[in-house]
Amino acid sequence: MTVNNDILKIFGDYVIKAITIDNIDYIEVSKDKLKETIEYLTKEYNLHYITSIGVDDRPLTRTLRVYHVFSRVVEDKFIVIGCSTDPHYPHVDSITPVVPAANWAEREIRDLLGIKFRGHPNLERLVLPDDWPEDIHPLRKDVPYNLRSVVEVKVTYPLKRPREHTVLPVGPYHPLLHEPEYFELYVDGEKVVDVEYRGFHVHRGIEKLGESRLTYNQVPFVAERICGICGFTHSTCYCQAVEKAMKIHVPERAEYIRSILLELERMHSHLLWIGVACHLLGFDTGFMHSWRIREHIMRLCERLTGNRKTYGLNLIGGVRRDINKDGVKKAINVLKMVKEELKRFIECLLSLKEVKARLEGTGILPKNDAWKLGAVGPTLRASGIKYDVRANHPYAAYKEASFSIPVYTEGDNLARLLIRIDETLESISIIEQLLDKIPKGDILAKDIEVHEGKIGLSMTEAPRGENIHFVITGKDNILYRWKVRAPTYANLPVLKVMLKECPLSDAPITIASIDPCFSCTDRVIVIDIKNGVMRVTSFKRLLRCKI
Amino acid sequence: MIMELLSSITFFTSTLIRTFLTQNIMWPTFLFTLGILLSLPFKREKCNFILSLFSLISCILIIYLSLRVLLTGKILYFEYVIYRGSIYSRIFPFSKVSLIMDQLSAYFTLILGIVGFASSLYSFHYMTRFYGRLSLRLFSFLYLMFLMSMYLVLISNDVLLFIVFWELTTVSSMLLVAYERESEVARRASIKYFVLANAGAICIIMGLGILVLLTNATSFTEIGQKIDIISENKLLYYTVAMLLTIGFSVKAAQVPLHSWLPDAHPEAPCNVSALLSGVMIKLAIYGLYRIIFTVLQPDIYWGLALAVLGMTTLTFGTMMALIQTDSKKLLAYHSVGQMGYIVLALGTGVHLLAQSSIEARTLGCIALIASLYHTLNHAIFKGLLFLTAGSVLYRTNSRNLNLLGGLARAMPITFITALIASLSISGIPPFNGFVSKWTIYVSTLSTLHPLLTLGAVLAIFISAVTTASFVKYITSIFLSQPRIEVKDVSESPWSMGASMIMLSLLCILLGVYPLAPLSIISSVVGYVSYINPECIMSSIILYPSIVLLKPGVGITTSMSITITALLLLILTLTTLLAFSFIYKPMRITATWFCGVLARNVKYTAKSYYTEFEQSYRLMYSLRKVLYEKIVNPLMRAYPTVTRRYDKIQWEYAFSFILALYALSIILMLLFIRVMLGW
Amino acid sequence: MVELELTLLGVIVSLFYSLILDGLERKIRAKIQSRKGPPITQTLYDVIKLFRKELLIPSTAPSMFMFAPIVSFSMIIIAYLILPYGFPNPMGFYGDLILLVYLIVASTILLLYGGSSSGNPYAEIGCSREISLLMANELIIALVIATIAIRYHALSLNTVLASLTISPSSILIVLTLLLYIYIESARLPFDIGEAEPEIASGYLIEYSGPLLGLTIYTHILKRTLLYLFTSVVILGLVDNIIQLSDIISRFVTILLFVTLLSILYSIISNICGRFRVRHAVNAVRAIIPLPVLALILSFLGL
Amino acid sequence: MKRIKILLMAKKAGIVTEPYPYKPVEPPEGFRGKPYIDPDKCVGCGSCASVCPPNAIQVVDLIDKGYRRIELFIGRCIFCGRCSEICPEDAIELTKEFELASKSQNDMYQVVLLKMVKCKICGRYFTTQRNIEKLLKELPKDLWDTILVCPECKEKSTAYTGSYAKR
Repeated sequence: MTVNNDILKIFGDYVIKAITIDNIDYIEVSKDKLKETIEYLTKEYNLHYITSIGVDDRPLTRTLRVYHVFSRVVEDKFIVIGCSTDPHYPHVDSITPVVPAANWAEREIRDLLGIKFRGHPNLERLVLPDDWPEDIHPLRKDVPYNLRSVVEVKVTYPLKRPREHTVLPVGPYHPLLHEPEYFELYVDGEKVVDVEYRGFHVHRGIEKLGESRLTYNQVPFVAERICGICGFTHSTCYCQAVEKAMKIHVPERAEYIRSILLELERMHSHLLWIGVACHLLGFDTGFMHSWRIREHIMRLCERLTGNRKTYGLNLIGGVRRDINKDGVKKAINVLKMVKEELKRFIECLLSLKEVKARLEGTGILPKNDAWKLGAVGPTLRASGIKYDVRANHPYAAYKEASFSIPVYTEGDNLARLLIRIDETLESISIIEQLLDKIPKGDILAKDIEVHEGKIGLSMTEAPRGENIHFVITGKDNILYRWKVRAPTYANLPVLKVMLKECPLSDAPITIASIDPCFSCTDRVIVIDIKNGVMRVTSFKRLLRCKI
Repeated sequence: MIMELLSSITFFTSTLIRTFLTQNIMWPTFLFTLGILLSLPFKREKCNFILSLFSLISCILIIYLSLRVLLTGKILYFEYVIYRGSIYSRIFPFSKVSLIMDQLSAYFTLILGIVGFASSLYSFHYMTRFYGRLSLRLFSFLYLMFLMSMYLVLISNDVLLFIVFWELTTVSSMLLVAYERESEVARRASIKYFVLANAGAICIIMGLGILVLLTNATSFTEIGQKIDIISENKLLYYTVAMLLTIGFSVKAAQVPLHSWLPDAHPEAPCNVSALLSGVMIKLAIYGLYRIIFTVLQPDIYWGLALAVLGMTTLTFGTMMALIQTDSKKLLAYHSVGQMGYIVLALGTGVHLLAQSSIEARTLGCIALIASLYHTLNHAIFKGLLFLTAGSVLYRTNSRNLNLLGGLARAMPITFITALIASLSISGIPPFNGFVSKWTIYVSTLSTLHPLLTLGAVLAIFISAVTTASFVKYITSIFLSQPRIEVKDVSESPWSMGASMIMLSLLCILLGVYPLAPLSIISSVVGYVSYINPECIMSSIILYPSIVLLKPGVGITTSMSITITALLLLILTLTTLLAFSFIYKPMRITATWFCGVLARNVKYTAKSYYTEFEQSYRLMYSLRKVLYEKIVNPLMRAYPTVTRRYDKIQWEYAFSFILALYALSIILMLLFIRVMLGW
Repeated sequence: MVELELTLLGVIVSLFYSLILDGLERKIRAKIQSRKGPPITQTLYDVIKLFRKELLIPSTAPSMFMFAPIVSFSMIIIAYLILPYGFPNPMGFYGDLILLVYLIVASTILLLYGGSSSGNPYAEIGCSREISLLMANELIIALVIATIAIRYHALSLNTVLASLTISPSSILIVLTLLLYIYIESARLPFDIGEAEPEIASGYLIEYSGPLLGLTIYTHILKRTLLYLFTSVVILGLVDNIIQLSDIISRFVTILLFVTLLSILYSIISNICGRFRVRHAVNAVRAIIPLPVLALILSFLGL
Repeated sequence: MKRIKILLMAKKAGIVTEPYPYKPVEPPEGFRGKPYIDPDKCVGCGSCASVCPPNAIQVVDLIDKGYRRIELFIGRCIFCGRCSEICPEDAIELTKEFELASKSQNDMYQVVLLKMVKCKICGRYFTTQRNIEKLLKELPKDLWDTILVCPECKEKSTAYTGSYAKR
């Protein structure tokens, strides 16, 4: 309550609504006072910017609403500051000058909802493809979800290009990362001087899909396919958001099963990344061995959930499949074997002098840059800031398990590698604790009824960082608004800082050090553009994620 | 008084014409002067046409004369006594003028002829770029004067004539360097070149002066006969040797004194800079040969000193060339490097010929063959490289490697000839660079002498550095994506193309069939080292298996380079044919930029070898030390002075040099008086 | 002239054996990475498949893009012709040691000319990296040649084979050669020229179909050539210990040495990561004292 | 040299490549493979079609031919198993089969045709026969006459007969 009446005291007349729902302080302010309130808040309280959400509220209140979500680092509390603007003249003050991390989120809202942000440094198109018509904003309620846009002229996105340096396109199809993203490295000799990013080639419009066709219990299966590796965190996060909105009590055993599988997924995601990092550093034997160890975990998940990666377990209110007796026993000895093999592999990896020499001192992310630009997950913790959703905002069964959060201060590639190794070992101990403390009981809450207009916000710690699902429930079993903010979305702007002055041969490992998963970041269907130069097919290239 | 003066002048010119016309050694000079006189009255196109035509014909004549001397072995000799027993002879000892074209000078005139022919053919169209901007008359005067003075230097047997024409060469080349008057850099470079060249000339004058005054003879051959006075007094011998070596090494651009070349050559017009680095710096080598072999006899330590000088030049010259981003500056630094190779081989030859044993002397001859052959090769491919750089300059008007690119399709002839030249300078087997470099390594390594082996090691390493810098040169000009618009660039006119093709054919011919030129060179070496050429040739009959007359090495049958080249051709053709059968029709696609149409993706020349340069900082820091401590203070002395009196810097330069002359003559006289107690 | 036919036989055998050798190396890499790995003849299948594929030429590339690999392939074949396969090669001549080194440099340079003629910035970066390594490496082979010339007065491979004796300098020579071969054949820590993840396979980026097959085959041949050269030197040393008389057994011992070398190098290259360009050049510079010591020892006559 | 440990690790791990294409692999027992509709159990109620996230199952009434067509398109199926949970008759079961690649198009589809029953009043087909038999078994006798009437006619009839209001 303290934050609410603090705001009421200062901006009394401008505040329209200030209520708190369990741990979310929801404040609604009038349009022109938004920037001051946020400026005041970020000065007073130690806030961590999470994301901004645009909602087309015309059916209900004939306005377009913008919510900015912050989380309190000190205690498990969220602050949502929103304002509304009329649809005919959608202009809102941009908060990027105050909170640089909000840069991309505001540009996305401009693309998808057409709300212009005054004072934004570069309000260019971020998410939609280059030749998407200017006036159609997909997330507006009146736009049908299966719209095929008519293509007129091919407009190339004008990337700023300094003249004198060599431009090196690390383009959509590059062996560096097996996903379509486009970096432009400006190279001077063997040194990278500047980098430009133009991504979102596989934006698939999952949010639009969630609002129009899928029922509540069908959305988890789509959420699970947002990312090819960290699918389960997305579906758990979605279910928790709806459960929070509906105040549904999830049975104890289901929460344990969810946490166990979340940690299993974290392990196999980190092992995959360690393998890719070894490959980028030329140590292919390391790639093969780390994926060999990972195979044991994939086999274990297949046995527990019926599929190697898309577990398909989550429903609103719990889990669909139980872990039986021999499943637990099997898991324990697999984990023991994996722990011992992993220790031996890590010892070999860190004994290579030349691999370590390439990781040390490259791609340095200073502490204040990390915090200001809103880095998340291992990238943030490698720069010396101890912030982990499992500890700061505990969810599922993490309250029962005791675990330590590895933090390094150098902020270079080596720190990020060591963090991921420690986290994998930490996950093993978490799973072992949870497995022997798992209670009896049913796994799915019965008779859930969902009513309209509730707000739900939940955060989970994905292997790459925190990922947020924001949900507004709608009528006849369909969501009204569903916002997904994947961790790589927050980590990408940080790359610009890390890639400055880094040698060219280490650019790939620096780009991969934030473990980017571009399929998470992009969520619109790329329509088959027939412009003769480049045929962009609509299905997603999941080379890496197809396990 | 005036009548007497007039009569003597008319008498002098009539005898001049009567005597000169008969001697064929003088025809080229006659043609040059005629060229100058004829081109004076005319303007732009006609003047250029006459200038190029006359220099073309005279160069053909020079080639004919030198080939005749080399093949028939009959030396051309011409002596003309100006005045006998007249009152002046007491004061002025130089009473008669003697010109001689023996095998040695014939070889160098052959080089002059070839490169002169190519550059004059080139200048038919190249000079069109200066119409309107600069006066062609001045250029024709300087250009023909430059060629004539070089020719006369090579054939003058008389010491005074040698010095006079040497100075004439320096003056005319300095003015040619400063031909593009409006560029400040060109003026500054020409002055720097002029001062340094004259400093060298002074050392040469002092050395030759001592020789002349001590032996009281005025022509090289006579001094050579009466050399025993000098050679038994070791101190005098070494001072003269040191003086002459320093004097000649300035013009031969050896390391401590080479700083004028990388500034002077890029500023001159391209056909002149081809001559400059193709022929002019070879005059110094000719001077060294003349002094070492006809005047002072070769000496072991002198040879070693030359070898060490050559080693340092080739290392620093080429290392500096590696990091240049201006096309002509890069080529200029490479001239310094390659001159290092020639002086290294010369030093080895001198060192070996001074020894007594027959094997050493044969090996010495092979070393001399290597150095002479590399002089010829270097003249050809360096001249060709400057001509290609000129043709690129002619079309795109830019020398900056960072901006050029993608000219391979637009200028095919220039591209292919530049490729052949850069392959031969980096010593790729079928081309001529390889043969001469290979002989240098074989001769230096077979001496089993520590210093010379170090020279060979450095030479092999530096040849890789040369290859590297020429890959950068060719890639950044012809192969990468252009940064500046090169759409409307077309091939350069036919005359430029013809001269480039001629030189590149020569490159291939000398590489594939080296036996012909080598027999000529071995006759030159035989003449120089008083070992009959047959004995030398026997050691390289089945070239290049050198049958060392050393017991135990045994005679191995040889596979001459020619067979290697033929094999290479056959193999390439067979694989080419094999290709054409099996693969399906080709498909032309856009270059792959990972699926995106990227612009200005050229990998700039500046960023090519930054890593290598960082890792070998030691070599580059030495250069900085050398410059900061020694050369720059000297250089800085004169520009600060001249910058203040910009307009009178010419007078200042001349007065500075005249003072130096006077000083040198007084010093010389003093030195002789002290040494011999006259 | 029986040796001439035997040399040609030796050339043909080693041309095909090099493919098998590369297949063997792939097998070892698979074993180290604990996977089954393709059959020994996989490289042969790859090359044949590539020769049947379609040829793609970048629009900005001059015709040199096609001829450079062909000429560099023939350079390597000539280098094979002058190698003594255990017996004095009739094609060898005094000073062909230098010709051999120059042929290797020439074939690499021509390959790089071909690669960078495609106009792709990745190719140019790969080309500049490969040459920096080549330059640094050249100093080592120059020192080795000087040592051989000084110690054994031998500049031709045949005399090297005949006159090598066991002495401190010759052992140092063999050691340096082993290192030189490792770097020159662009093994893993030093394969910065065509580092696949960093610069998308460097100067091979634009090659496809038969040209790519030929470049891969030239690369493999160059590796086997370097192994052959070292095993000739080793055979020269071994001759002092055990006298192998007839030609066939000497040729077989050379092939044995070649296989041993290839297995050893394949194991080493699989257990290390890739150098940065600066590290690679510094590592090569760190090797220089070894051949310098050999040169000094050879001056003292040891 | 610590690098040798890499070799030891490799030796200890041995060869892990599975000879899959040449030797069949048995997936674990909980494995979710291709769903199979058992034709004789399915009553055509259509609840699986409504719950399937990617709309892989389509239920179409061919009015003119008198058949209800239940079509399962494997191409869209994500093997989540929701249909097998919802199905009242347990007609859909997830098999262990995962090798679904095939050249012919129709291998991708599984179609079940169920005869339909005409409505007594308006004479249009409205539900499958098997559904009727199931209802007959479960419901008490007095409701039987309401079973054979299609929902539209039922509405119309309730509007004025009011016969059901009492119950």
